[in-house]
Formats: sequence, structure tokens, C-alpha cells
Amino acid sequence: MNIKQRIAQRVAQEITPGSLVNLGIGLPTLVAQHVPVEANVFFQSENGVIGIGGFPEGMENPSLTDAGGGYIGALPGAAAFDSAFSFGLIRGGHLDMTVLGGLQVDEQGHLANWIIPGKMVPGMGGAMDLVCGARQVIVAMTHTAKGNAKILQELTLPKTSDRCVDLIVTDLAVIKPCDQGLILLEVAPEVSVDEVLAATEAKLIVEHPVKVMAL
Amino acid sequence: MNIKQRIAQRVAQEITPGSLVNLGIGLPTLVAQHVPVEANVFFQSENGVIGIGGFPEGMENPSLTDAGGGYIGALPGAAAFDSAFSFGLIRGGHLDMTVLGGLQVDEQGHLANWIIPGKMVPGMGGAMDLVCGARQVIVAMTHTAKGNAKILQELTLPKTSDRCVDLIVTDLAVIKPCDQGLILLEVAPEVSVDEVLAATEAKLIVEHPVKVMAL
Amino acid sequence: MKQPIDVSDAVAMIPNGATIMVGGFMGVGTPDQLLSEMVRQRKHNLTLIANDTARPAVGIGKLIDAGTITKSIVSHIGTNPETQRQMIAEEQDVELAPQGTLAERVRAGGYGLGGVLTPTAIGTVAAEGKQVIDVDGESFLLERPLKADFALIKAQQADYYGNLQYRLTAQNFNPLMAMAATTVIVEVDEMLPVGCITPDQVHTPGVLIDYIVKSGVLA
Amino acid sequence: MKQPIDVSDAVAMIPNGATIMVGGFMGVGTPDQLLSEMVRQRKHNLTLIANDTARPAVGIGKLIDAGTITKSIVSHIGTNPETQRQMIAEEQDVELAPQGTLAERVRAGGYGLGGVLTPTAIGTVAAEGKQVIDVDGESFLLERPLKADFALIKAQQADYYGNLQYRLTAQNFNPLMAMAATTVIVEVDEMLPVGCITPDQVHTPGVLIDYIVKSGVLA
Repeated sequence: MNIKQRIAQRVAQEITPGSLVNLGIGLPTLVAQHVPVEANVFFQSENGVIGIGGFPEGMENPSLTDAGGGYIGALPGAAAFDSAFSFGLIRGGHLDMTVLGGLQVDEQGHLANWIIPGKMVPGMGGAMDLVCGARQVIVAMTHTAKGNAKILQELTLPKTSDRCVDLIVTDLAVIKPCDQGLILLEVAPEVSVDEVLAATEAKLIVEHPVKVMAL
Repeated sequence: MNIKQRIAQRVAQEITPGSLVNLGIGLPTLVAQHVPVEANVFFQSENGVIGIGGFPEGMENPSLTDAGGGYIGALPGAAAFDSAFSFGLIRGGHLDMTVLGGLQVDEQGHLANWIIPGKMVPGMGGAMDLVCGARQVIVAMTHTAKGNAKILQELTLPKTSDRCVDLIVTDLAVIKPCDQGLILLEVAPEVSVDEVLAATEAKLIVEHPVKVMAL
Repeated sequence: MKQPIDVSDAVAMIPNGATIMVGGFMGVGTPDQLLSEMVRQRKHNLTLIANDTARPAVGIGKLIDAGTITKSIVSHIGTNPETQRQMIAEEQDVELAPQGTLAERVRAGGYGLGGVLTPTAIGTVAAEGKQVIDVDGESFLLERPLKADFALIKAQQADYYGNLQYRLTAQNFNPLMAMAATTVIVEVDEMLPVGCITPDQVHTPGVLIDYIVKSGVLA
Repeated sequence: MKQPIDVSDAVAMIPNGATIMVGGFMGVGTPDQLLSEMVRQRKHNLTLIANDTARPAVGIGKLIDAGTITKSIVSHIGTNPETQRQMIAEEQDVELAPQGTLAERVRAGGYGLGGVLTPTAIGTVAAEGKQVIDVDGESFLLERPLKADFALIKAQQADYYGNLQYRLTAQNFNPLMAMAATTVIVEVDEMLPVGCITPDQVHTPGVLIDYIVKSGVLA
């Protein structure tokens, strides 16, 4: 299993059966593959649908896509709606969880994931609303980028929200922001605590024994 | 033709073909009867429908009523929606005209039609939004109530809106509020200007010759 | 999967003193059976958020008749003399709100917005005590969002996920209230298998619905 | 009765310098033929309000490629490198807005509201220069309503009164924009006789639609 699928699999374990979940574009999209159908999880796409699922192959429709513009399938019982309603669900606290990619997370749990000033200006899209409004926010990202730490004492990129995320899942570790700082909950199989600490610029609180991710 | 039908008939002449019109409960409801089907006027009811028309007799449905709770018919091409959308149409300036009943109108054209403190407290319902938001506001009412003038120098009842109405149609006269005051535009057939002045407490600007309502 | 539950079990969840939103406009699109059961279970000291109080013995009028409501936020009580009597006798605290403002306040509560900025009611007694905000030279009233502990709403059809379809003018406040309450109980005329309401015909997604009660069971 | 008009006549009404809203999300639910005609008629100096700028040569991307847009208010340009290039080269003034805020701002414009009070973006660079309003101890950003001279929207079906039905995720910003522009032009795949869309299935009432253009006529 590659790194991204590993992260997705671990994130999937956090999802409560029957809940409403929004998956960001990119890596987070992979999470759905690891959630069993029996869990009856409702996946929302912020462009206006609840009930994403199944495989669209051979049943593609240009009017049924996800927030990345890719074809999706819809399960029986799906519902479509406009953008104001979609973000009413998000901002109004009706969304149980969002899983988002990240560029950086700081020691308090603030996320930066929408802009690299002067270099890459994608725009925040739905990210600011999602971090602000979802009941639970999980960041799913690689622990480092080109050898550089992404979990930092302080953000160097503009933050996405004042609201701190609830969990960070990377290829190396599971980390929980709390009032005291970032707690290292789990390490990936065959990864040592020291390796995680070395790959992390922010201070991690290590409460031994650290669990090994169940993958 | 009775007094109320006479008022309704005169109001109907103000309606532009193809426009979107909201008729208040009571007297204003009668206006629809005087608008020819060919005029293709769209009648809205603020409880959530555009396209009221035809006669519901024998086709009543408990889920299709007007703002007074009475059964209505719906023409082909009707549309139903929720209350937020309905008032979005009203407040957002999409409603061409509203016709409302009145308790009092003052010399500037302010309307009072929602409360008699300590005596009758119906509540404003949709009236405040309608007067505030409709492009054109017409008051359709009897000129006096139990011999008392209803068009007054100053309101004695709480006003419905800061916004002044565009036209007042009564059984005796058609009156237009403007910057200078209330202009007497028309009198009813067989009613003299002096009779209208006597039944009106507010000052009326009379620019001779005053027309006779075409009924 | 959401199986309809017994109306008495649904209503038993609502404690005295709760704030309830009730859908409907002059009794149309009102969950009648839920309201009858509220009266039967002698609920009291409730705060009501609704468009109107219908007429005595009709829809929300039943709650008024039984004295279950001590405070209400409504746009119109003109068709219910009993509500007016209770208001004047100070048995019920009635806050009157413009209908469009009321709809937006409920929506704001459900959509996570901080309030509503409306031109409606500026300069009237309904604006008293409320903040006026200037936006680019125009004045708007700041109206507070509304939320409730329970929403009692009515739909024509639900599927077993709770996806709802309303009928014509029976829609009114129902979809707004489905977003604005901690617990949402819907009374429906008909249950459909999941998949029998197409995605474009769903008025309220089932994820918003907590409990379903079928109407007519007691009739 | 609204007969579809020729796409070139529809687009000819839009003057250079106009503010336009364009429906769609990554090209889905975008009025493609109207946009191609905008490019053919060499429109320029336009202000764009839309969710995103899709990709080069796709949907709104066609407007970007042709340099028709000098200012845009959008939530996302990450999939269109040409928009980013124009932004960095200062050929286009890009205002980035959170998607949910953008949707509510368009809605507020169309619904006659003075603005949007949202918790989204508080404390971020997207809040800079904006007023923060305290409502009962919580902070909300005051975001301005948006209006346009023209809305160019896409629906699947219209009847000859202009009543619209959208399809699945092609709905997105279209119904909101139909409320928020002085002139609304819709591009549809299919025209239906009046009465063939039931009242409960109408997504946007025809009274909001000024002109209809049929898609695929030029294809």
C-alpha cells in the first residue's frame, strides 16, 4: 500500500457509521475507498450533493462531478442542492467531519492549506468554511514535503482558519492538537518515535507508550 | 358592483401585463378577478407559490392555499417554494407590485395596516416586507371607516414601513403620494371633489381637472 | 435507515420548557398528529417559533388552546383570538416578527450565520431595541438568528433515509426549520423506499432528519 | 411566453465593462455557448463573479484565455494557471472569497439583504479590511452583498415561461445568480411546454428569467 493509501486508511478508522463527511480533493478523496458500504456513511461534495458512492465508470454524467470536477457515482438516496445550501450544511454544524489536505499545521493545530503567496494561489475554495464549520476537522497529509517539515512551531503560510484542527494523520504519525500542544498518539508501523520527532519542527508531546497505527 | 369590487377593478387597471403581483388578504384578493387572463399576470402568494389562478372549486387540495389559508387554483407553469425564497422575491425587488389593505395612510404616504395597539394585534405577517420590498405598493381600502377618515395628516397607529406607498385607491378616489404631498388624481363616478376632501383629514393637492375613475 | 417511530415516543422526547419550531402556514404544512400528541401529553412552558398560530382547534391553534405555549415568536396571530387573549392577559409573551425576517432568522440559525441584515421594519416599532448597521450608506436592521431544541415539521413523503418532499404551499417554513433545530422530527404522509426520490427532487436531505412519524396512524 | 433567442443577440446585449455572474463549478453547469459567443464578440473589461475559472479552454476558462476579464471575484483559481498568470502579471485583479461566503454574498444581493454575517475567514488574511460585528458575544465578518448587470446561467430544462430545472451538481451557483442580476440569460438543453414542470419541481421560477438561449444550436 502506498503512502497516500496508508494515510487514507487510517483516516477512515475515525469515521462514525451513518455520519455526514466531506472529503477534500486530492488525497482525502481516497478515504472513501476504505470505508465499508455497511457503515452507511454519507459523503458530501460541496459543489452540491450528498450520497457520493459507487463507481461512475461506464455511467459518467457531465452534471455529476465532485469538487475537483471528476465524475462521481451517486448512491440510492442521494440528494442534490445549490451552493448556498451546501455551505449551510457545512457552516451550520450539520457536517460531522471534513478531511482536508494540508501544507502546514502549527503547534496549536492551525492549518494552512490554501495559498503560497507569490508562488501558488489556488484560493481557499471551500476550505475556510469547512475548517470553520465542520464538527470535526482531520488533516490528511504527508508528514514532510521534499524533506521539509510541515508540522511547525509557527505557520509561515497564511492560515486557513482561527479554528484548530482535531486530528492530523500523516504517513508517519497520528497527532492530536490539544490545549497543551501537539500530542503524538500513534506512529506508523516500523517508524520510531525519534524518526517522527526528527521529521517534525513543532514540539510533540510524547506520552509513552505511543501506539502503532493499526493498518 | 359593490364598493370593494369597484376598488378592486380600479386597482386592476394599474397592473402591467406579464408582471409579478402579490395581493394581500381580504379586499386586495378581489383584484385578480378583474385582470384578464390574456394579461398573463403572475400572482404570488407569500406562503410560497407563483401562478395562482383559475377556480379551485371541485379541485381543492389542502396543500394549496393562499396567505389567508383559503383554497386556490394553480395555473400551468406555477412554481412552489419555501418562505425564505418567497420573501427573497419580495425583499430583493423582484416583485413588481403588491396590493395591500390599509387602516390609515398619512400625508407622506406612510401606511399603517398591522396593529391597533391594545385592541387588535394581528401582527405584521408579510406586510412590512411587502411594503419595504415591492417595486410598487398600492393601498386598496375604503376611504373611511365607520365615518372616520383613514387618510390622515399624521398616523395615529404604528406605521408599517418607512417607505411610502405609491398609490392609494379607495371607493371615492385615487390618490398619489409625492414629494409635495397627496395628489388627488381621480374621483369615483358621481362623487365630487368636495365630497372626497370632506372625507379626508389629510390635505389633498387638487390639480384641476380631476379625472373620473374609469370603471 | 430510519424506521418511523410511534408518535407518542417522538413527543415524549420533548421536555417541558423546550423551544420548538413548528412548520406550517395557517395550519397548512403543519404536523397535526405531533401537535395533538403534544396536547395529550400535557406539554407546557414551551417557547414556540412559527409563522402563525392558525385558528383555535386548528394546527398550532391546538397548542395555544391547551396553554402549552408561554412564549412565542411569530409573524401573525390575527386569525387566532385565543392567542390575542393570552397575549393581552399576559399568559403568553408574544414577539411579533415580520414574516420574511422570521424566515431569514430561522435560516440564519440553521446555516451558521450571525444574523440577518434586512431593511424591513426599519423605522417601525418592530425595530425598537435593535441595532442598525450601516452598509455602504444604507441602513439595515440586525436581526438575531433563531435556533430551537426541536423542530416539528411536516412533509408529504420521506424515504427511509429521511429525504423529504414537500407539497406546494405546505412547504413554507418546514425546510428552514429542518436546518435550525438540535432534533428534527418530521411527520409524513407516505414512506418511500430509498432511491424512489431522485436527487433533484429531494427538498430536505435525510441527514438533517432525526425521527420520522407517520401521519394518519391514529386517525 | 419566452421564446428562445439567438445566442448572438443575447450576448450582444452585454456591454463591455459590465459585471457578469456566471454559473458553474469547474465548468459543470456553465453556459458554454454563451461564453463562446462572449469570446467571439470580443467582449472586454468585464468584472466576473463566479465560483472558479475552471481550466484553460473549459467553461469560464475561455473568458480568461481571451482576456475578457479585468476583475474577478472567485473562490478558487487553482485549476487555471492562466488566471494565476494574469493575476501575478496584474492583468487581472482577483479577489478571492471563501466559497460559502461567496454563495451567501450572491444570495444576499438577490434577496435584498444588507450583507452576510459569517464566522468563516475571521482571523485570516481574507478578513483584512472587513468589519467584524459582535452578535451576542460571538464575532462575525460582515461580507458585502454582490449584484451583477447580467447573470449567465445554465439549466437543463426550461418551460416557455422560463421556469427552470437544474441537474444534479450542475445546479451550484445558478439559482442564486438568477436572483442577483438585473438581466438574467439562461442557456438550456431542452424547452418544455408550460405545465410540464410541476410546481414542486421548479428550481427557479420563470419570472426571474429575462432571456433563454438553447444550447447545442451551434454545436
